[in-house]
Amino acid sequence: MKAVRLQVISNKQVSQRYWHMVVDSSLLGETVMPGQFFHIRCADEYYPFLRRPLSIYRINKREQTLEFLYLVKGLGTKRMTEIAPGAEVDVFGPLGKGFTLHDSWDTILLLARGVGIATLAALAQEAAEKGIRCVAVLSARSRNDLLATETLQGFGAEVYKVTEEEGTSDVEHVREIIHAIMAKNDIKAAYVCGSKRLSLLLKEIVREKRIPAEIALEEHMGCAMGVCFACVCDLQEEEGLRTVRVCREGPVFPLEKVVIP
Amino acid sequence: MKAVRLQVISNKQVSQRYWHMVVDSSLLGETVMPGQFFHIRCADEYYPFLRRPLSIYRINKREQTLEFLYLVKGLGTKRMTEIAPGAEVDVFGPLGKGFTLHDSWDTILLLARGVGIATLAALAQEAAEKGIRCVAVLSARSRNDLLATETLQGFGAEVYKVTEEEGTSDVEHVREIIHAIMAKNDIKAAYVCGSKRLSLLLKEIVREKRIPAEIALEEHMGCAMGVCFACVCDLQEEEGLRTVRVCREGPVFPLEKVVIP
Amino acid sequence: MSVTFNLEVSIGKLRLKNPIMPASGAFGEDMEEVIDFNRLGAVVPKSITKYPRRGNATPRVCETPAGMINSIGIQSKGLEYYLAKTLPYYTKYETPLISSISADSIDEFAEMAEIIAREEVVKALELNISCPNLKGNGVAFGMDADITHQLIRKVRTVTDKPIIAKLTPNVTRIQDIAIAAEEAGADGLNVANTILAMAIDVHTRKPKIGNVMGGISGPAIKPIIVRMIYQVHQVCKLPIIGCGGVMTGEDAIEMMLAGATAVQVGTANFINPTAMLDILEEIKAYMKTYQIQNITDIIGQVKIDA
Amino acid sequence: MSVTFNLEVSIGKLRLKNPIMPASGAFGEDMEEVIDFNRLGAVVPKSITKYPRRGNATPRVCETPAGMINSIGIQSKGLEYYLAKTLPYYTKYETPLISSISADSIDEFAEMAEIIAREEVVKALELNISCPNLKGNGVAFGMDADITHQLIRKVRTVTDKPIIAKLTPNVTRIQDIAIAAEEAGADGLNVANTILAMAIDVHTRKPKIGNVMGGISGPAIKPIIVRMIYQVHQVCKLPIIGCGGVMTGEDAIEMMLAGATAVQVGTANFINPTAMLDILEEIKAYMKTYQIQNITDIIGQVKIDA
Ligand SMILES: Cc1cc2nc3c(=O)[nH]c(=O)nc-3n(C[C@H](O)[C@H](O)[C@H](O)COP(=O)(O)OP(=O)(O)OC[C@H]3O[C@@H](n4cnc5c(N)ncnc54)[C@H](O)[C@@H]3O)c2cc1C
Ligand SMILES: Cc1cc2nc3c(=O)[nH]c(=O)nc-3n(C[C@H](O)[C@H](O)[C@H](O)COP(=O)(O)OP(=O)(O)OC[C@H]3O[C@@H](n4cnc5c(N)ncnc54)[C@H](O)[C@@H]3O)c2cc1C
Ligand SMILES: Cc1cc2nc3c(=O)[nH]c(=O)nc-3n(C[C@H](O)[C@H](O)[C@H](O)COP(=O)(O)O)c2cc1C
Ligand SMILES: Cc1cc2nc3c(=O)[nH]c(=O)nc-3n(C[C@H](O)[C@H](O)[C@H](O)COP(=O)(O)O)c2cc1C
Ligand code: FES
Ligand code: FES
Repeated sequence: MKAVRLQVISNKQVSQRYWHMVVDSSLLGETVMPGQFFHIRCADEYYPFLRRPLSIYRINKREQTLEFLYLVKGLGTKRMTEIAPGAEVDVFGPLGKGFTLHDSWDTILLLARGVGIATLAALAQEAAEKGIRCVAVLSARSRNDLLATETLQGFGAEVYKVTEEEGTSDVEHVREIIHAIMAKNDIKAAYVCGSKRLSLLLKEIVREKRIPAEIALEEHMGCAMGVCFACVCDLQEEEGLRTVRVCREGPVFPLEKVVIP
Repeated sequence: MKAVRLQVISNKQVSQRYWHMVVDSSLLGETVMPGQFFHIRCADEYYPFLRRPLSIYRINKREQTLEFLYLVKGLGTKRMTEIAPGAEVDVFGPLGKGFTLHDSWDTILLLARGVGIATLAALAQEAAEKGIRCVAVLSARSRNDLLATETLQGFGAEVYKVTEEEGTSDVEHVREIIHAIMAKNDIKAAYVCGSKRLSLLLKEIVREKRIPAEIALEEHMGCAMGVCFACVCDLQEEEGLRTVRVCREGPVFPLEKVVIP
Repeated sequence: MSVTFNLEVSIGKLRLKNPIMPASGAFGEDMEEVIDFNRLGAVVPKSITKYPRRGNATPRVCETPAGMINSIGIQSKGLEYYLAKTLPYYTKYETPLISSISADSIDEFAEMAEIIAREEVVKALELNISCPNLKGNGVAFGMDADITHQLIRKVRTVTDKPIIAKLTPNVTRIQDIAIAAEEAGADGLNVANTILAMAIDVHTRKPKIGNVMGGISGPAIKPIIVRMIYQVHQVCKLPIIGCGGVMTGEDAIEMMLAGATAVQVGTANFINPTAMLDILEEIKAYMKTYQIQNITDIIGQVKIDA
Repeated sequence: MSVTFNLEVSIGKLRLKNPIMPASGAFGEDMEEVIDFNRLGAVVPKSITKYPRRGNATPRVCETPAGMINSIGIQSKGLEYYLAKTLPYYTKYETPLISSISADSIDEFAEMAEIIAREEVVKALELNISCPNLKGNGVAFGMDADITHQLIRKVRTVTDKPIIAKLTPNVTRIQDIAIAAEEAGADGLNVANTILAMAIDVHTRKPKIGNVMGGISGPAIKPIIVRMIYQVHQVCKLPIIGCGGVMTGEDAIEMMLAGATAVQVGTANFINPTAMLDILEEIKAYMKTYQIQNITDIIGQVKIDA
């Protein structure tokens, strides 16, 4: 975890609302794990003032590059689109704890909504490297928002897509898809990111199926290094509720413990 | 007077501390006079927050361009250097009242210090167009800062240069130069910009010589359109002191009236 | 299906065709070249003092992160000039004029208010009670609830035209001052004037403002002002004019959600001379997006979880 | 010709090797990975409460122009944990530790101060009197000069270690509170905590902070804090720790010129994790440029024209 200025190799719009940035990470000198994130200074200004947390989307160890996939939402991400290739971007990280993935697992389920895909893509990549199969259910507003699926398919993942646009993204339909997937595959673990409704759904399903599951949470952050207590969430532990920091103890948590508000 | 976004044709460093910007003024649709200025938004941010006043340096009616010569001083002008050709710059103007120049005058004296040269250059240009000769005394910290003199020489002005670097810029030496100039030329009017000391000197000289003189003032500005009363200075009128707005009644004033603080 | 969007709001018996108006001191006749005053909800000229004043030493403004400090010192040509020149100038516009008054004592406020309110063109008075009370150790009138009450009460006796008290944010509990003004008979509250501030040039070691301290305005202070609007709206029924840091239509909407009935725009005019008209367009676009027919429907409508 | 630059400053009997320290709540053990705590003038952990507290609803922070609002709500593990874990952790550093204390009543302040001050590692106490007084309608202790006086006086009786009163800027006259703290026996003043603020999302119409209101920090408020430092320095002899919006060495110098003896850095750490060390280097560069041998020579040295 450190703040470094990395050179931007490319920064392109990949769909109507999403952009994709590749940075040269050769100066970073730290190992980055799927599920971890960077706290990014989107512009060298006082407004946007705070850094923005973005998950690592792809880790290319050989080429020494890192990739981010981001939704252009407000001021910060808008300014991020203005960073030209060749310029530097100030990133602070890698931060937080990544996903748990056991070499012995043969198939895992990824359930992502919207830009949650970015977070799970890095996991799909690692799974592919470890020879673990991925089945992914991706949910978004529109087909256009699902462009990232190609990356996942590139990693050999079997992908199911649901969208509002097509009227296929309601929870009951997703439940059916997951049940169908589980009937066909021996899913050893499941991961979710980007939707409260889908997280609750998955929580229910994995409780029944008795398989481990993890969730990558998002919370508004100040410091992203564990000192300000801005980014808390509650875990249901045996001794009762425990408040943890998403930036430090997370952003990945055991799904069954997270109190989804 | 209006705020418009004009396209930047070029924006280059011309000496160690000075930059030069050329903008396409075809969309401005207003006549610009030497001595007038524009209030420029140096960046589309909240910090730098205020616009910055910059005199018009050259007016090219045929090519429909305007030029600014600016000293990189603080945050605003620093950000201005970052505006790339092709981008737009938000300028508000033209503002204020320009210099008085009578067609019948055959020779005028310009006395400028530092970036005051930018303000008087436009006047030299107009004088050249009207067939009026200019003799200019330019003072600066260093030879490097005097690069703009070439423009003035381009307008046929006879230029005397003094600098701190060479130890030639003290008031007494400038006084000698001006006396020598006046001995050789029939100076009909004089103009000063950029230095309190030199303004006081010129005030003294023109009082003796009984020739008209004008001064272009600088004052910190808020609105630059006459409503906030940030930019005031005092004029000594027959009825007593009168407070005027540099942005509205000025920035050019009769030298003999201005109370130089 | 065409819907009309109604931007009308009222401050006491003063009806405004829309909630956007300039903040005193950041507006003047010279702006007629850049915007059409008839499109504004109201016009508010610079605060006027009884006698001419020269104002403070320069520099009178300086920039701060997302804001500026000013210390103009109510440079003014005095009441006589105001009656003879300033007010007549505005008769050519149909937009209601709100006269901002600054005075050195309660009696002077009342005296000026009486004279100014008599003018046909003046539709309401805004009392700049943030200025220092010369009879009270220079502390601003608006820093003290009792004095605020006395001042408004006195002015109330001399005119029936709507009285707006322009509060100072430099207080521990602005609610107390608001309640005092309400009880004394004000028709509206302006929340608020600038916050006292200072900046020092580390190279020259001099204050960046000739007068040492000044008032900070602009987006930097908007969150503080929004909080005050909300606090005042919770305890007081008077219509509030929000003022401080509004740059965009969303900023104006934010203040209205917090409880403002109308919004003044000051510093934004310096950055964008057509800011007030742009803000109006942005408010209309917002109303369209959210199908809000009457702008009054959003006043105080911030959603607080129980 | 080599000159040494002396950055030492004192707050009462507490000597600091340099004037830069973190602001409570924006610093913690986890920062050891990014900066060397031994290079700081002091360390100041998050304010501690007597009992564990869960803190406020999320979102707990939101961005504003050149600033941020936070409402963490003093999430705390309680005094027991603090004594058992937090304080011992810092014994490995030679940098003096200032304990920030938050409490619900004067008695609780005194009780906690007595216990904490006994710890060897604790070199001074910072009393966060900006938190609401549960026995006084939730108004902050530091909003009332009398209560401030009582509070400091009471704590003074339980410890000889330096007491720093962290003032709230949400007051009409901060000078009055400063004087009250001085008279009651404080050794230093922190000027100041955050300013109460609010922001509303115009699309959801909800406050951007779960707890509705929060405190604004960052460069946006620096001019207000600099003014308060100056005002307090004019009326009171106690050393002042300036706090609010410091991002750069120049900001720190500006506060010292206004009258601060030391400077705390909060929000800047979130933007630039090595901000405190960068600020120290910038201060050294400034001292070199202006040939200032002792940093104490610039305290209060703003030049005011007569
Ligand atoms: C651990 C983590 C990983 C993330 N990974 C990704 C990713 O890979 N791709 C991606 O597009 N988005 C990701 N997000 C969400 C991303 O941080 C927000 O979309 C982004 O901060 C919005 O900034 P903005 O300026 O565009 O929006 P604005 O709404 O203008 O932001 C205003 C403020 O709110 C905060 N904010 C708004 N939405 C969120 C959010 N969902 N989570 C946290 N803070 C928020 C911003 O950081 C900023 O402080 C992640 C969030 C977290 C916490
Ligand atoms: C009518 C007029 C014409 C000018 N013409 C030119 C020109 O042609 N070329 C040129 O280089 N400079 C000119 N100046 C000066 C120029 O405006 C300042 O150098 C510039 O504003 C500095 O901005 P900054 O952000 O770089 O400096 P900073 O010092 O960071 O500025 C901080 C604040 O102080 C104000 N300020 C600082 N110096 C001055 C100054 N001398 N006059 C007015 N405001 C100031 C800035 O506008 C800003 O608000 C002119 C000034 C005026 C009033
Ligand atoms: C240059 C300037 C002059 C001002 N003069 C006055 C004044 O004469 N009377 C007054 O009540 N407020 C005055 N104000 C305060 C504004 O009316 C307004 O309350 C403040 O600027 C906050 O709004 P803003 O952030 O939109 O500018 C002045 C503000 C500025 C910037
Ligand atoms: C996230 C956050 C948490 C804070 N928590 C505390 C606290 O527990 N106790 C305290 O006295 N001040 C607290 N503060 C206030 C800071 O110590 C400091 O006074 C304020 O942030 C202004 O300084 P800055 O602008 O440098 O951040 C907190 C500030 C922030 C941003
Ligand atoms: S963002 Fe500061 S603790 Fe997580
Ligand atoms: S800058 Fe506002 S009156 Fe001149």
